[in-house]
Amino acid sequence: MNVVYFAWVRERIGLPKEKLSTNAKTVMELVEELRAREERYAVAFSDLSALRVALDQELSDFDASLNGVTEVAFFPPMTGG
Amino acid sequence: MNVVYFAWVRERIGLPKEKLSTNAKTVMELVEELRAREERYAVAFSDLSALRVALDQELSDFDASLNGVTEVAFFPPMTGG
Amino acid sequence: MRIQVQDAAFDLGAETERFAKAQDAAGAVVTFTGIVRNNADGTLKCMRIEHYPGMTEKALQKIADQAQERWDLTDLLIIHRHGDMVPGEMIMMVATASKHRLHAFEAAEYLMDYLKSRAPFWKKEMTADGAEWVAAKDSDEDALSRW
Amino acid sequence: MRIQVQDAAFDLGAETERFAKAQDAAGAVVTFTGIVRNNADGTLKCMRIEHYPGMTEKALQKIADQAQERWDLTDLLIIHRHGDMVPGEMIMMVATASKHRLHAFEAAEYLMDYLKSRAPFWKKEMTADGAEWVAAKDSDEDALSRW
Repeated sequence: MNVVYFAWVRERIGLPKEKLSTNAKTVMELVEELRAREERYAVAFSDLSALRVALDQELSDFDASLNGVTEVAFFPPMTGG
Repeated sequence: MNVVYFAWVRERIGLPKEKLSTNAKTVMELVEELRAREERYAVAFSDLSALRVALDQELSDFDASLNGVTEVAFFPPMTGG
Repeated sequence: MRIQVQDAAFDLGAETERFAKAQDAAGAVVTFTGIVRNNADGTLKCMRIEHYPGMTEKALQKIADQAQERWDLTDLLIIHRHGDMVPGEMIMMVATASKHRLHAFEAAEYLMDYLKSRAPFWKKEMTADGAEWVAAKDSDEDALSRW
Repeated sequence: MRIQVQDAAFDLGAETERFAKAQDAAGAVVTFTGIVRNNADGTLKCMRIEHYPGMTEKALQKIADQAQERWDLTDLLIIHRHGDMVPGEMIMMVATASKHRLHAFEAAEYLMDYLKSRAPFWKKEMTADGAEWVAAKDSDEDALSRW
């Protein structure tokens, strides 16, 4: 599974994307796995209300299933326009 | 007093402006005077709901006073933009 | 603030670019452009716009002043033509600039609503069948009630 | 309909002119332009816009499709830049065309409201004192509730 990070999430984790092998069934389970890996992940994912998630480039929710998903993206609320 | 006409009011009366001597104290009195003059005026002023009036280039009402007014304009509802 | 009433065509692109480039405090620029639209039968030859010289400028100035009082604008522009225009030609434009996009949008809508029903312009459509004055729409008068 | 996501600057005047000239059925064209605004202290050196290639185009297409379903539009245009921009540079523009001015205005506001909070762009401000990510505003999220 490809996991991609943008804006300050990318900066805190220190990389723009990575390939992961995971058994996580939902986004939340993936977040718990990441938090447990290293301090920088724990910091980046400390406040989920400040984060958004997209599954295969569609905005989604933290309780969504990862079934069939190939790309998960984490980023802060968007500030376009 | 200068009286000016625009759009179909101008076309029905047949002239864009005229100088009048009048004792009319209100716009309505002036309208009555004009209606009494000739058929083309009576026709142009037959339905006041289809007309607007400006006094010295400010939108006004048919019951407004003509005291101190030098230019009266009659025209249909505006269609700018 | 600039208000222009003119017979000549205006350059929408150049006016928009110049207006936006002059804004250093605003983050938001909104423009509205009115274009001569053909009628349903496609028979419109020409749109003639008559106006009331003198009153037109005063009425537009008043509408612009009211918009500036009501919204936090850093600049505004109104250009309105009179005379004869063929389908596709631009009749008029307004532009507003503000720090806040909602202010720029609302002020532009306000300018348009008032300009439609309170500035002394009258449109006449010339077709193959003759000429006819465009009737004012009740919906345009009603639009003023929202402000 | 045209949607462009690009690093390069765009020519607001030329884009606006081209868009308006292409309209023969619409009487109303509305544009919105977002410009890099300096901060209160005037210390902004550069605004950097990051985006999510692939998702950005899909998100803008979806927002545009929703606007076209909801309003009677004859055309619409979205251009959004990413990369580095200095104060005064244009970040993005939208343009809408309709027979009805209210449709053109509302659709442009809708595009802007959704683009602000639903298209994957992130702004970072670089000043003499360092760099800071622009926080999303609650008011931008709240703006969506009116549609």
